[in-house]
Amino acid sequence: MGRVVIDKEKCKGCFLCVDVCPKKILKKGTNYNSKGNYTVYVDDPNNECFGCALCAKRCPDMAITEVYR
Amino acid sequence: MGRVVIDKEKCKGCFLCVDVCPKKILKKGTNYNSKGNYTVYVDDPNNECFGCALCAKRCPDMAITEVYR
Amino acid sequence: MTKTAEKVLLKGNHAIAKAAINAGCQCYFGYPITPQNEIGEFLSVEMPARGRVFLQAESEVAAINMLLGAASTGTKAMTSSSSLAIALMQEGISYIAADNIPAVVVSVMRAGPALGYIFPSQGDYFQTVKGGGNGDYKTLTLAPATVQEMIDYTYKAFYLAQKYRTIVFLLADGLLGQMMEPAVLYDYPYEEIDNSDWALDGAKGRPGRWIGSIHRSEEVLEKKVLELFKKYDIIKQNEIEYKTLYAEDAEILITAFGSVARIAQAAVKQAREAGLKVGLFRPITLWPFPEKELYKFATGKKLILDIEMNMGQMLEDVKMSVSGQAKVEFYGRPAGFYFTPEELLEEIKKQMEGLK
Amino acid sequence: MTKTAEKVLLKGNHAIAKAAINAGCQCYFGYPITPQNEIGEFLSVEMPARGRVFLQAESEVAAINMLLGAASTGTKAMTSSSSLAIALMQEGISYIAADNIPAVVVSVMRAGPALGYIFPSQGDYFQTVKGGGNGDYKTLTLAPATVQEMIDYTYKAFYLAQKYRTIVFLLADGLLGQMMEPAVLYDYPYEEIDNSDWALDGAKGRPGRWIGSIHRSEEVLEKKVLELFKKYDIIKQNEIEYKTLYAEDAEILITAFGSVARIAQAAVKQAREAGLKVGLFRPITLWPFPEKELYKFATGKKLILDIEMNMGQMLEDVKMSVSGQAKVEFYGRPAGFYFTPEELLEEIKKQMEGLK
Amino acid sequence: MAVKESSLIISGYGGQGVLFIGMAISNCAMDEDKYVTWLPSYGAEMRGGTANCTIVIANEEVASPYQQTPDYVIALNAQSVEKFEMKIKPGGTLIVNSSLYKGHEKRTDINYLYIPANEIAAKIGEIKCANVVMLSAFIEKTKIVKIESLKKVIRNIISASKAKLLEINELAIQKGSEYIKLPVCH
Amino acid sequence: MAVKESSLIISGYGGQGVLFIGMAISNCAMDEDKYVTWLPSYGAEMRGGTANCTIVIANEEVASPYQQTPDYVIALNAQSVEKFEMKIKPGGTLIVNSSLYKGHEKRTDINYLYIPANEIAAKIGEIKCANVVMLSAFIEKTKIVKIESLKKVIRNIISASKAKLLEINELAIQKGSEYIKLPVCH
Amino acid sequence: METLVFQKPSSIQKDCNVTFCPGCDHGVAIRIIAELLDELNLVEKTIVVSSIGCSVFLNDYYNLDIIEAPHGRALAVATGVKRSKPDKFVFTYQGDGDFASIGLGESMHGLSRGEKVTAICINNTNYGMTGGQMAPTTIIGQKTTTTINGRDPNLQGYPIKICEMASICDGAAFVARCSLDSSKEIENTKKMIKKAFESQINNQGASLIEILSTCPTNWKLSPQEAHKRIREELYPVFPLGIYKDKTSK
Amino acid sequence: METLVFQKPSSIQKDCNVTFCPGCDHGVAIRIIAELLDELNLVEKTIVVSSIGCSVFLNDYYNLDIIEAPHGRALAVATGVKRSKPDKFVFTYQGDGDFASIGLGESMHGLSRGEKVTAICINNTNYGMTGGQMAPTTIIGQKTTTTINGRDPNLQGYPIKICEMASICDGAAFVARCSLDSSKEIENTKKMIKKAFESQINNQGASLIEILSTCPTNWKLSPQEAHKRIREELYPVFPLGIYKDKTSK
Ligand SMILES: Cc1ncc(C[n+]2csc(CCOP(=O)(O)OP(=O)(O)O)c2C)c(N)n1
Ligand SMILES: Cc1ncc(C[n+]2csc(CCOP(=O)(O)OP(=O)(O)O)c2C)c(N)n1
Ligand code: SF4
Ligand code: SF4
Ligand code: SF4
Ligand code: SF4
Ligand code: SF4
Ligand code: SF4
Ligand SMILES: [Mg+2]
Ligand SMILES: [Mg+2]
Repeated sequence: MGRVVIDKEKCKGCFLCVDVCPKKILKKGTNYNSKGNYTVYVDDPNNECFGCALCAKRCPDMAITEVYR
Repeated sequence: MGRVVIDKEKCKGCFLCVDVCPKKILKKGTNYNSKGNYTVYVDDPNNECFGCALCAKRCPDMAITEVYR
Repeated sequence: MTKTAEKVLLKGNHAIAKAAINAGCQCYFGYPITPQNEIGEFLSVEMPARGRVFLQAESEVAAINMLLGAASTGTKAMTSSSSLAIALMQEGISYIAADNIPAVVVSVMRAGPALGYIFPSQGDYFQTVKGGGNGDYKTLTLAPATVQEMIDYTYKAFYLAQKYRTIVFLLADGLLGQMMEPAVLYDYPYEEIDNSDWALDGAKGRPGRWIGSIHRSEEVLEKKVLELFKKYDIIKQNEIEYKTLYAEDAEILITAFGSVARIAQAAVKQAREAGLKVGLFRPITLWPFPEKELYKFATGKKLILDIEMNMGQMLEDVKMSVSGQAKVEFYGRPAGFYFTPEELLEEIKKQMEGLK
Repeated sequence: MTKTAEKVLLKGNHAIAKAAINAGCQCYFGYPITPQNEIGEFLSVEMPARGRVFLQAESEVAAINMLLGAASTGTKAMTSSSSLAIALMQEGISYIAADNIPAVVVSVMRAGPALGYIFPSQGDYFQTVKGGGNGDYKTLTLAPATVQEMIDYTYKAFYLAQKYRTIVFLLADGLLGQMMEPAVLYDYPYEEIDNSDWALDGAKGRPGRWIGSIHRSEEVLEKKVLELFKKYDIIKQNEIEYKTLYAEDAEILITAFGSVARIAQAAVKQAREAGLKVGLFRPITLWPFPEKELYKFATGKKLILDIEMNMGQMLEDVKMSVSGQAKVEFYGRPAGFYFTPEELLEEIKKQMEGLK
Repeated sequence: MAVKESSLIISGYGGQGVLFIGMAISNCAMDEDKYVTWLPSYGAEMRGGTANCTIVIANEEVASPYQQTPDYVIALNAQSVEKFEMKIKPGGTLIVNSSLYKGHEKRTDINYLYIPANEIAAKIGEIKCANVVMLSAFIEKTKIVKIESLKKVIRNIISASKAKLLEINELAIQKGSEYIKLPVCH
Repeated sequence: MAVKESSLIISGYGGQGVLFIGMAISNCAMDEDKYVTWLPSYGAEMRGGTANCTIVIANEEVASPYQQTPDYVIALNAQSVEKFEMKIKPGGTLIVNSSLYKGHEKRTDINYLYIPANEIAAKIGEIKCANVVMLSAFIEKTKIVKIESLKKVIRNIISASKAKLLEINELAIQKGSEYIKLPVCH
Repeated sequence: METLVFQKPSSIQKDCNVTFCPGCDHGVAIRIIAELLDELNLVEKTIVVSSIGCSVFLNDYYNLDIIEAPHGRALAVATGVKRSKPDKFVFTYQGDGDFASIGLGESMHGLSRGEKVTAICINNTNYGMTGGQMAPTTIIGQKTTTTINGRDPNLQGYPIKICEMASICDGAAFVARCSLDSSKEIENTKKMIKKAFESQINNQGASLIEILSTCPTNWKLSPQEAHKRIREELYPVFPLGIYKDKTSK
Repeated sequence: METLVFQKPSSIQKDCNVTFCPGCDHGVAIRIIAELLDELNLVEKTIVVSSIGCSVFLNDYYNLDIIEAPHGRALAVATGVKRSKPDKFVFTYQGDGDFASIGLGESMHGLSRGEKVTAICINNTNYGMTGGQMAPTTIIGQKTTTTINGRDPNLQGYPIKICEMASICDGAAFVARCSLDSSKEIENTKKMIKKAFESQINNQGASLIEILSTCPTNWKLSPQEAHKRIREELYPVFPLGIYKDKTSK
């Protein structure tokens, strides 16, 4: 049981987090944030996230600001 | 049978040549040249020099200008 | 000068690079720095394509010394850089000057001091014209104001370098380097200078030559410096260049160089249209500075208004030249803010008020 | 200033080193170069003996940057060098200036340009006073003329550096560095300046501090430069220093700095003995140059005769200051030949002839 | 003859071809024997993802290629509108890519011209031509240079080998200028 | 008060203690509240094996520590004579270590003073004291400073621990000055 | 109940805005350093020496005392800082161009002198900030804006091997090369930096961590492709590993 | 009949006056280089790059084309010379301070780039010309005018190992350390320089010969004692030998 907090304004849409998530619950978004970047979003209907924080540790922009378990 | 030509004005009296001569025929002089340096001289009464040129190759001042054999 | 070729839209940095190629520059050494990277990037393609040398040095210190080495063989060579990185070249520049080696250094100024930023600026007038290397030497300095002049004065820089066996600076700024403007890239118009009497090429059939600056006797060293300055006197006599606009009958004479001169020129025109007697004196050779010429034009004026993109650097040469013949005022901003002609016109009007 | 200690025969370079120690200099970084090696050699023994830092850098580029690092922590620190090696420090100097870091640089001039030789010279006035680093900045410059003044102005250099958070040059030459003269090594007479509001010491219980020169916005960068120049204005108001001798009623006013000033002083005395109305104006702060003061003294004079051990460098500041109020002539030799008072007297007489 | 100078800033995100159309209109001006300068934003500034260039066209040598208060701004994306809307000279015009900006007009002393450039470009099958659409519309509107010049310039730039690309760009010019000619958009 | 300045160059080969006696006489002058400067030849120049220093003693601040035409030259070896003989001011004096120089006088407008310093020093058992012998003779001859000052200075420089060395130096001073007092050497 | 297992390190600015290009590894390096400062309790005694390159804006990220070193001079500046304040913790953060091109002299001398500082060198095999020119670390065949046909050893010579050269320096206590191309390597990089930091804390000498890092913008690759390039093209030329370790001795 | 078995090489100045101190090995290095120029028939195509140090007056000895490089920049100057005149033969003659202290960056980069030039570095473990200060090569414990108690690694760090570092540079074709302390080593040094020169002639890359050499004046030793010091104190720290040889490949 985990949860991630994403600051979309900081997300630059590199989608590196998408690749590392073992549960494949991070998805490439198609919306821009105010800076004109596509952003990532969480799609975790089954609560699969287990707070491994791999995504946060991969994110170069510190856009995944918190991970809970 | 050899012979060395020493330019005493160039000799600085380091006496490195004295040490390398296998025949020990180069001697430390006690006279100054015009630059105030003691100089080396040849003392070869028995014509022992055999022109090995070790002295000339050791001399840092190119003061032994020619060696004949 | 024959201008045979067509007008094309050219970027200032590319204009320099292309002109250098036309001028027969055989070797380029440089280290990346904004806002002049296009020069190196362009030459990294075009020089090898012509069997010439482009070499990215490990630093500006290395670049200026590579230039010293290449130019010492009589090869036309240049480097280009900017501001803080030119600072690192000062020792090498002093050597090139002392050694009477012809070499071209392109300086595309950015805003300082220190790292500052990549905005255009004119903050390196002192650095270029007054030196910063050690000892008594001078750097012939040409300050273009348009992309066309980037070509014209790159050519001239190579020519004067060879002619006087001296270091020549082409002093531009980020604005001139980055902008595009129509310009004509004509052929190199100057004669080639024979350098077989001094260049190093292996002492074949002649005694060895030594190019160096150390001289153990006061007599010899003094003689060398005096000879250097004799050369500088000849350069002063022959090579001073400047432009004026409405300078004769002006009441207020503006002094400005490089990119600021073109803005000043527009302001002067606007002023004239508004019926104000304003003129422009634009030094093109910053060293030798048109000291006597400015003195002449300044005499009798109500005011000399020096305008620079810095805190007042050429100002000192202006003051020295004017030598009390007129009041001298300064208007300048140091970091990337370009004046508008309107802003300058405002300032002119303000100054005119002040005169009453 | 309390001068409690005894007179001793002191070498100029040692005077600087000893004064630096008394002034509380905690870190010295330097690279060998004649004619200032005694400073480093002395400190290599005395600094570690006091638990302070002596470090021979791998180059002058490294030395100036070590100085930048050490001084950024609020530590009193200095480097010393000469001419061509100072040239290598120009980038670092621009950084120190831009960063408002207090630091002392001792420059013991030798003859240039380039390698030149180890003879004394004043060929680095431009290098020191006009910069050579990039952008708009100034270097407070003190020019001693005696071994005693090497002490006095080393103290002052440390004080002013701290007081204004600025780079201060002590500009000497091989003559002053190598000579011995009786001098009094009194205690450091200035107050200590608190630097806890800016120095880096690990952000303990406070937000982090950043010392840097990059500013990505024109607005911020311009503001920084304008602030720098506000500081420079205050320095100009407070710290200009100069000396005169018979300057009021002189017909000919000699200008000279550093070691040449002492010779000029003797020449002036001889001239007065010979009934000639000659005076001396000696700037001690080369930047800020005593511009207004010289203007005042120059006004009404028949001639200003500037004398330097170079091809005419301070000359430009003299001309600018005199601003047409009097004729300005120059007498100088570039490389190691020291004038005699008699020689100068000859020149003065010649100039007086010329005035008739 | 009085100096007549028009200044234009073209702005968008990297990849929208901002510098390209800037050079295109500069070339037009040159071909028409006008004085012209083109100045890009450069260096690390570009890393933000936006790019812009300033074009000044005049009947005498251009005073300053750098302009803080342009007569015209062509804004290819929303950020560009935000960056430049307030800087336009009173009486000037902001040309907006209305496909990417839906905001409100903040000024009353400038003109607004909306071009749904992305849609137009998409219609002709090449979204990348939105820039040329914008430029053509701007030229048609202001007549700063001739639309014929633009066609010639584009023809020169895009070499013969890329016939397809040329065709599409020519179409973009046509559509862009047509859009202006339509009564609806005025 | 008129400026009175005397200049002296002391020259010899490295190891003869040229700089040392230069400092000694400078200290004497200082102790007598005179103005004095001492300037060595320095740097790579020294590598040639010769060394020299220039001392200027005056009743006002010394103008220039550097002197091309000194009043006095103390030449400790032959090369020094050659180097400086022609540079001495007319009316000046060349003090020659006659143990090491046998040449002819080249000028008639200066005075020559010959001191067989090596021999004198050898006699007191320490050839290295030739320098002090020369200096003492010079001082005795010119009275530029007091011979008493020299004794004091030497005593201060050579620390107590080196009693033997001090003794021999004092002897050298005595012998040097005595030599001048002898009628023969004038 | 939820537990917080990941958060921003304490020395990262409150509203830190990372301005590197999307997917650039610089940001990861900056974060793990900050985490280590927390873990080793160094935050309040650290003085950072920033350098000139894409990392010049460190002060945008770190809430720490920072001094900006001129291009290439970070180890000289760090030397000055550490010698004047031996009780502080000092690290540099530099690009490969900064460290190994213009700064090679300062870098190798700093290591040879055994300055008690840690150098972090982000090796992205080009000059990122100035637009992707050749760096000393550009590998043979690599295309940059000044080697458009790929680096040719006959014209531009061979890449500098940073760790290999650094390990020759007797003053260096710990030298390692690592990478940020995968989660595993990020973990390992953090371990290596930790060892380097500890060697400084224990006064064992100088330390250097070279980090293979992406520059998607100038490599003209997606962040994902860029990581692949590190594994496929850079690993063979710049093998990962510990090049010197005097810490246990 | 007598045959001339030794004479001054042709490129030595007619009335050459060697101005090094008595017994200084600099003079020997200069002579054997001149001999090799004769042997390899290079005299009329050579451009020498002199440097700043006791060897600055090369033009007093050589009747060759010579350019004086600023302190430490010999390899940069040589690069300029060779790149502009690839058909000439170019060597530098530098001190250890020049090559490895202020010039370390230029030296290592010149080698890494594989410039077709030969660097001769005279390592006398101190700054001869300026009066015997510590050099980057000063060994631990050695007394100099700036390390009067002997070099202390805790204060002044460790000596730079020139050949060891140079051999890391992929552009270097031949790197060797030799000595002039005996007739045998003089012979060997000449052989090594010859190999280096040949590698340049064959366009194989950069070459470096480091020569352990005496400074009797500043070491305060007789020339004889100085040679002994090389054998006893320097050999262990700076082992002689070929450090890199790509010439046969
Ligand atoms: C003396 C000097 N020369 C050149 C520059 C221009 N410059 C800024 S960053 C940089 C290169 C940065 O490359 P690197 O160190 O590899 O860092 P990266 O941007 O790749 O992270 C250069 C050459 C400068 N600022 N100062
Ligand atoms: C930029 C610069 N810094 C310092 C000097 C002073 N300097 C002259 S020679 C020298 C050192 C020479 O040592 P090395 O290279 O080892 O040669 P050596 O004299 O020992 O043969 C130095 C520091 C200089 N000439 N230029
Ligand atoms: S790694 Fe970070 S910046 Fe990249 S997509 Fe994920 S949250 Fe956004
Ligand atoms: S914490 Fe782990 S599981 Fe949850 S989103 Fe991130 S990577 Fe996926
Ligand atoms: S080696 Fe040469 S200089 Fe030394 S003593 Fe022999 S001849 Fe004289
Ligand atoms: S040639 Fe040989 S034998 Fe003859 S003197 Fe020289 S060393 Fe002795
Ligand atoms: S240019 Fe390269 S190194 Fe710099 S921020 Fe962008 S991706 Fe990162
Ligand atoms: S100082 Fe040393 S290296 Fe220089 S010439 Fe004298 S002995 Fe040789
Ligand atoms: Mg990089
Ligand atoms: Mg050496």
